[in-house]
Amino acid sequence: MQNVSVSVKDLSLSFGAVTVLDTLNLDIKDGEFLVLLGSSGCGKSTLLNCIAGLLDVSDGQIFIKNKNVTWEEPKDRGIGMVFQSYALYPQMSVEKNLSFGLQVAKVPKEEIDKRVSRAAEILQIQPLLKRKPSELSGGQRQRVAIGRALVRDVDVFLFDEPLSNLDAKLRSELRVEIKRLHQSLKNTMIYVTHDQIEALTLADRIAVMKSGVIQQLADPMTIYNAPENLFVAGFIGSPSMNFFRGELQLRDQRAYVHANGVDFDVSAYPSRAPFVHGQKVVLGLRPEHVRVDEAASGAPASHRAVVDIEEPMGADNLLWLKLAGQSMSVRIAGQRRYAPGTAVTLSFDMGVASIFDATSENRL
Amino acid sequence: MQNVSVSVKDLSLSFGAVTVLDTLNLDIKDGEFLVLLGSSGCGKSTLLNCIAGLLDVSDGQIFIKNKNVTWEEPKDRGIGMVFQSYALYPQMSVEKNLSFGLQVAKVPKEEIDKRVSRAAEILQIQPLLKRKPSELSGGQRQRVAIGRALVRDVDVFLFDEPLSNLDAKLRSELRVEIKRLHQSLKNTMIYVTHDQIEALTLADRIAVMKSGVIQQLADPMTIYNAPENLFVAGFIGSPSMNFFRGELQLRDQRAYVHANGVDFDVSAYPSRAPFVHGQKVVLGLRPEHVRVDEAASGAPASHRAVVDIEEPMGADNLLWLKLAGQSMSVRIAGQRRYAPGTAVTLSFDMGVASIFDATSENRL
Amino acid sequence: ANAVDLEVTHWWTSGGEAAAVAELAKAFDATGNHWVDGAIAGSGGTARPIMISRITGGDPMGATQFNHGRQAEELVQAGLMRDLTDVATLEKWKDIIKPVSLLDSCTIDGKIYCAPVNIHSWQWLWLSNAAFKTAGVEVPKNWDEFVAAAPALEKAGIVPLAVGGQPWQAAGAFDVLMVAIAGKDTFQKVFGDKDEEVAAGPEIAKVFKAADDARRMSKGSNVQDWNQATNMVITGKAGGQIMGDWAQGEFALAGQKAGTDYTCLPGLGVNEIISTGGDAFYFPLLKDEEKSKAQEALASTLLDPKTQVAFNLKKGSLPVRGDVDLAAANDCMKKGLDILAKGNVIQGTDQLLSADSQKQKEDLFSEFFANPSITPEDAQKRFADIIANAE
Amino acid sequence: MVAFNSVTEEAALQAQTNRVVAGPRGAKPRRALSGRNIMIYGTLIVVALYYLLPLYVMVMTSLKGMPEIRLGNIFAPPVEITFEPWAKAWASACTGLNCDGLSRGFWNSVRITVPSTIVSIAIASVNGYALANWRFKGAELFFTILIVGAFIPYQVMIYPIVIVLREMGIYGTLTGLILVHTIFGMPILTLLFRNYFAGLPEELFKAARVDGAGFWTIYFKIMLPMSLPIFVVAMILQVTGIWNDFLFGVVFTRPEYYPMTVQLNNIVNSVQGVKEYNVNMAATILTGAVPLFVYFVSGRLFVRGIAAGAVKG
Amino acid sequence: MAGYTQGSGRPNQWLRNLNAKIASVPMILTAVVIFLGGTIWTVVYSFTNSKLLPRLSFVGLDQYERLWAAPRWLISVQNLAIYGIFSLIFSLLIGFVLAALMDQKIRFENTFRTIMLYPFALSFIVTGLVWQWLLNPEFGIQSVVRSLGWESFTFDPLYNADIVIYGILIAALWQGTGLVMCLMLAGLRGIDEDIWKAARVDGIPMWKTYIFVVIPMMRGVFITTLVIIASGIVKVYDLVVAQTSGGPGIASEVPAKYVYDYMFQAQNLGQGFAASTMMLITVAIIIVPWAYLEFGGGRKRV
Ligand SMILES: Nc1ncnc2c1ncn2[C@@H]1O[C@H](COP(=O)(O)OP(=O)(O)OP(=O)(O)O)[C@@H](O)[C@H]1O
Ligand SMILES: Nc1ncnc2c1ncn2[C@@H]1O[C@H](COP(=O)(O)OP(=O)(O)OP(=O)(O)O)[C@@H](O)[C@H]1O
Ligand SMILES: [Mg+2]
Ligand SMILES: [Mg+2]
Repeated sequence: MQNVSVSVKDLSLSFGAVTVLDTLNLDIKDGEFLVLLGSSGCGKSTLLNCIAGLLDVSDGQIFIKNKNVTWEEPKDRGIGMVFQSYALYPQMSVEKNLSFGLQVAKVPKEEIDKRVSRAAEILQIQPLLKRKPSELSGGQRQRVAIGRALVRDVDVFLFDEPLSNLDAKLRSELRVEIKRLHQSLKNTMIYVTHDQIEALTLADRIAVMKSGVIQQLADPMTIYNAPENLFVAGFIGSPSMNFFRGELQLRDQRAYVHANGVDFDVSAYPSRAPFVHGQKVVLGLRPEHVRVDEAASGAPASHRAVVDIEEPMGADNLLWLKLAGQSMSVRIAGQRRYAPGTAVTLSFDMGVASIFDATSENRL
Repeated sequence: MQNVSVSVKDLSLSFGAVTVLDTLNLDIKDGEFLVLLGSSGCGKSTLLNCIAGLLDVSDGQIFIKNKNVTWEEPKDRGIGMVFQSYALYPQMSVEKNLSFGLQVAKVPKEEIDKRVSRAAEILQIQPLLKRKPSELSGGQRQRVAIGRALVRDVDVFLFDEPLSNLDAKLRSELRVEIKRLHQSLKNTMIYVTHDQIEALTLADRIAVMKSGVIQQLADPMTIYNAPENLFVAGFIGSPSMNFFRGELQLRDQRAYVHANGVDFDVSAYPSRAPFVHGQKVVLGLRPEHVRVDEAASGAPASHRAVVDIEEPMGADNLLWLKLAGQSMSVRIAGQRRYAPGTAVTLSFDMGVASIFDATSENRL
Repeated sequence: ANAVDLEVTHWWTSGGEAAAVAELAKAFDATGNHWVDGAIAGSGGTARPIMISRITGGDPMGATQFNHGRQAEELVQAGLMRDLTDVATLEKWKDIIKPVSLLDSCTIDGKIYCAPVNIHSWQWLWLSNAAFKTAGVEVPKNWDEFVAAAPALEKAGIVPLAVGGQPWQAAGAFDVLMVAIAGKDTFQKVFGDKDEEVAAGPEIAKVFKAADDARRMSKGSNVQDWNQATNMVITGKAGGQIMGDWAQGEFALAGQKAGTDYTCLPGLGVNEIISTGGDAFYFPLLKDEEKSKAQEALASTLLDPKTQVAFNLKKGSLPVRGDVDLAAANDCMKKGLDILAKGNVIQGTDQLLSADSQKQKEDLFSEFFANPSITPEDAQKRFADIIANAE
Repeated sequence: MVAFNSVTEEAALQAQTNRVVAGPRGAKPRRALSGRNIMIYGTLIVVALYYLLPLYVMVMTSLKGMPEIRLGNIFAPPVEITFEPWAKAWASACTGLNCDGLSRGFWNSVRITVPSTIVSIAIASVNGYALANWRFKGAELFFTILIVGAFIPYQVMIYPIVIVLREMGIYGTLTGLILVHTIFGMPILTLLFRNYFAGLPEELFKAARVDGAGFWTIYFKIMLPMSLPIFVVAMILQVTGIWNDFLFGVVFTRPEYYPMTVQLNNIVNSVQGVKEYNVNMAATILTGAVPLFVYFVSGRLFVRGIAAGAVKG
Repeated sequence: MAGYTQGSGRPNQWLRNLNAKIASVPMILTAVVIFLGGTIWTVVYSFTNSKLLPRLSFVGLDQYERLWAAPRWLISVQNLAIYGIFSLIFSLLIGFVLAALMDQKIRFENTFRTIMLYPFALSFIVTGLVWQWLLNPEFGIQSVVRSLGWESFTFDPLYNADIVIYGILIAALWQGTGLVMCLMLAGLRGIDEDIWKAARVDGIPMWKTYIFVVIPMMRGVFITTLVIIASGIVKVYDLVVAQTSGGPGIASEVPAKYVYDYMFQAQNLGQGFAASTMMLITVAIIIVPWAYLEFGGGRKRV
């Protein structure tokens, strides 16, 4: 059994009449990189703030390193936190920003210097130590903000959307750096984001949240390949998974999802329970799991589609197709181009598809 | 020969002592979708505002539909504009937002109603007409903002980073809608963004700008595949193109770029002029143009690399490798995983590489 | 004894008043103590709240001026003021102070709480000889003649009657008219007995008629302070002013001579009666022994014959003791002394009415004088109401 | 490769646009005397005159001798400039027996204004900070009462405050007066500070808490250094308010502490014969000089602070 | 996963945020003792017949009956209403127009702003005195205009009972509009540039943009300004005293002055308190709902 680093037990939190978190449970392993992923307003920051001690919980308990810290002050929890807006103290130099917390804690001068220079080295911000935050670029600021957590020498790092104020290029750079940092420090990290790319690339495990409830907690590939329910499936992946609402039909020893008059042969689908004929289901297909061919006259008519919009993205090409009146997206590697209006034939890899019950919305 | 819709001649603009645009020339064809792409502060918005008549030019001329509009008021230029912050009139209903400009222009009531309902239909915002902007989501607001340009029945649409306040998911949805809008309206559209994906997917032609100067003006594939200089090459593509600084060596009838002790055989490169031995060059390789194999012992030692960081992104997997001490990124389709530390062999497709002169930074 | 600083607050800040206070201070300093002057300008309305706050707030001054009358009644009842009976008995105030009614106003439950310093009478009409000369009419000898001369003055561009904007001036002028026109008894019935029948009756109606005349004549005197109004008379811009004897100080300060430059008509030349209001000093109860001693010293200084003369000459008021020699007094003052000696005196309204009723009266008359649309009949009705509710 | 065909296309376009009729070029000409400018500057200048007129009259009158004033026109500049009214107002105008003008009130005003400003701002800023960042149950209720308190006329409160001060035994002392100024400055200042601190990024506050800083450390080390504009606004408001105060200064202290405004009132209201307008004006300007000075020096920060503290969308 | 160290139970609610609570003591005391206590005290004593000193001898509603029968009180209330309405309208109007002018990227903005703002540094007493001089018919504006030839020119608001309140208004606007202008300017500067651009592209004339787009967007600023102006209006006292002392007659009396005069000059505290209570009720009717929406309930953090 691995050691548990952070453990949240039956956590509830309400603002007045609004309950944001309701008896939430979450265990985070030592050294794990856990990403809290969810759309805006789902309660990610609220959960993180509870763990940090910046919000008083309404009910439940929080343990860090097996110690009940539910009512501890933030500083006594052994956490460091990095904020979206950097939250650097504007009037202090970078060095002062890094050492402020240590000075408050009355750490001896030499120790402070040692830790600051170590953090500066790790983050490569030594040349910036004398500058004020206003003299730094966005990426540099975020690095200093990380440094501020670093010097505290804590067990758990909390990140609240640390990269979302940065532009795409910087974001991908810093993403790599955070990943590298985690690989070298091996701290527990809890990272809030609504960017699924960040979640997929950084996480050991992802907790997908919706309205304060964790929908699925698993490693990125499981989340991506076997989403537990319709919400997770739709939330992860860009462009989104294509959904076809239809019903299961079992005939000729094979299983089909019949949707909009089109039959999808799902016999190869590794379902958890036997299929039931007539069950209303939603078939989910990721854009990259669809193969596109020039319309060969011999192909079954049902899988013919017409190109609606084409979005060349350099490394690959995104096609928006009309399949039996429904719009769907397909991603093809490389730069093969399809002008709008081109007729194509599609084939699907049902081994990596997802099928959900239409009412419970859970994976079959 | 195609008609010119918007033409900018020798445009200069200074704010006090700072010259933001300097004798810039740009012709935009009728019905073209032109994207102005560049990093923050390079003067994209400034150029767009000049075209819209919201900024007074310091020198030069602007023609719209062959009419010199340099001194015209914005409303008389036949343009519609969509802003990043939506700029909806907050206290007016959506309907009022759409019709206000027409009312002021004393367009007859029926005509207003017709145009508003047409715009609402095109943008599918009919159910929202009675709402206030504050009751709309970000995407809906942006749609209304587009509608406001739409009702004006203009020749030229100007967009200033219309999607950058939206989250990734919405952004990709609205991107498709704008593309569809262009396909159906066939207006001239000028679109400012710093997001290269938007640029690549939307544009008929992209103008890549840097410090007020257009670096390259071409269709997206040309820009992506044959960037005119080092800046354009580095700016387009995510992750960025990998650059290797080295020198050209011609030996054994073959051409090599020798960088960091590694030889890259570039004989297959379609250079514009003959290679010169000893020329200092920069070799650029896009991440998706590198092939990765498990380290086969038979491969040439020089192309052996070690996996540093792995970023699985669902549909594909991004590897950060160390090749001869230099970091480089590689993108592989599918979900093949490489743990950090794995040794791999690389092979390169030099037919799609880019080589630049190290001093002039221009494409060879 | 070593010098004790005693703070004395008052609102005597106009030219003549300040000179008079200086006499008091000089006399007090001569006793070996020190007079710390706490003047607050802007008349009793501004100063009184400050004084009362300080007394009730527990940081009282050594002595303070009040109008003699009922203004300090409650402070005394609350036990905040010092009982001066001992000093008074020792110095026989009962015998020397004239008229005795002055001391009565200081007496509450048989104890004496204040030291009167002067007698001010309200019932004077001050006339500018120069103004009448300009207008080409005789200087009037009574109110009726004055009213008759008004058109001539107006024709010459002179405001017949100067009335300042401060509300107490209008109310005071009315009281003066009442004594002059309705007589002493009616005055006593209305203000002393608060007889509303009389207040609503025909006698008072006549007074209101006269007030109506006064209102008409005062149109155009755009000044606030009483001494600015007096200054209009001094400079001949106005024909006359109904004002108390303190106005004399201003004439004196301007170097004008009674009889030649200006004329004074006590009781408006109709009914030579004067009221005996005035100023008195009250002494808050102090804890400090030495200061208490100094208070006693001040109390006796105030009534000292020499001080009385010096002070009152400057102030233009009459001394509170009948036994001092006022040889230096001018014509007008002498007239006053005569009337006083004859006993043609009444109590002042400050003594007869509560501050509350006084204020209501001020509101009424300041409105009446400023607003020609209020008929004398309406005003009288409101007046009778005030009297009916007065305590 | 398709790299170069756009070049030829461009050349063609170029050729075509060259045929476009030439027309206006460069910046749109803007006449300095356009109708719009005349309207804007005209209005502003007229308005400025309205605002400046009283100051002009005050200064001009204060430099004239009495005879010249009596001759009439208050707008005419002085024929003969005299500083005597200023000297008199400052050093020798009389109230009652004291003939030392405003000078004696000046230092009293300083002695009142400086500590009152400091204490009231210190307390209000801490209150505002507690309200904005450390909300606790009931805080908003007290704050609401406080804000409603801003509307209560001072006169109404004199009596209760006299009683409170008496019971505390500080009636008539400088401490008492400072307390009164603090009390009456509190509503609006607390509002300003609360809005300002609430406008600072909340994450900054959270970061400091994670760093282990407590209530006071955050206040002194993080909040204070960021709050110059709002402190300037508060300072200006308080200096002006307290310096200009007459009522409290005179009701809650004793004569040795009377501020300058008491002298001003005395000088202006003690008419000795004719009103000495020149002295009155000089006294008025002298009394207003300190707040005016504070304004001119820090007016720019005032506007910034107002924008940050008072105006919330 | 066994063996969590327990402890760290829910601490006493009173002790949480202790420092913040301690720091708020001055505010709480002021709010409760002075403002709430003082108000209750005032209301209670308004039912007594206290004269010079407060006494608990209750007389029911007598003071209120007398108050509402007093012509001076009625005029005061009427004056306050006129003064209040006009001062609100004109402050907002002038303040906004000036701010709009200042927002036109004009030159000398600093100078103009300082000129408009400096009167705010002066007390009402000074303001009142200055305008009393300027409006004095004998040597003020009227006499100057007359000396220029318009012999019949009349401008003596302070000496004309019908318009005296407007004379006071002129001075009040002179003193206060600068601040309003600043507030409005700050509000205008907070408006998204893009809104202006959008309106220009739509061809909406500037004045229409102000009226239909910008002003509705500045709701918050207007409310703040309204509160500041309104709190000043209710308290107006010094200005009247300095300019007219309530005259001519009682034509420019205001409630605050009635309160003060009856409490201290007439030595009838009960009457003064009754008048104060009426003022407080008016204020409460206007303010409490606003204050509650703005500061009470809802919108909580931490
Ligand atoms: N102080 C508060 N008072 C009332 N409701 C609040 C408060 N703070 C947050 N909420 C509500 O709680 C919910 C969760 O908020 P939270 O900030 O945790 O969302 P989030 O997942 O972090 O969103 P985002 O991605 O936008 O940061 C939201 O609906 C929000 O409106
Ligand atoms: N009003 C102005 N006065 C002075 N400089 C300005 C002004 N507006 C813009 N600039 C400067 O002009 C340059 C170009 O600005 P512009 O807004 O066009 O950039 P941009 O490319 O649109 O950037 P972004 O992607 O951030 O919107 C910037 O360096 C900016 O600082
Ligand atoms: Mg959040
Ligand atoms: Mg821009």
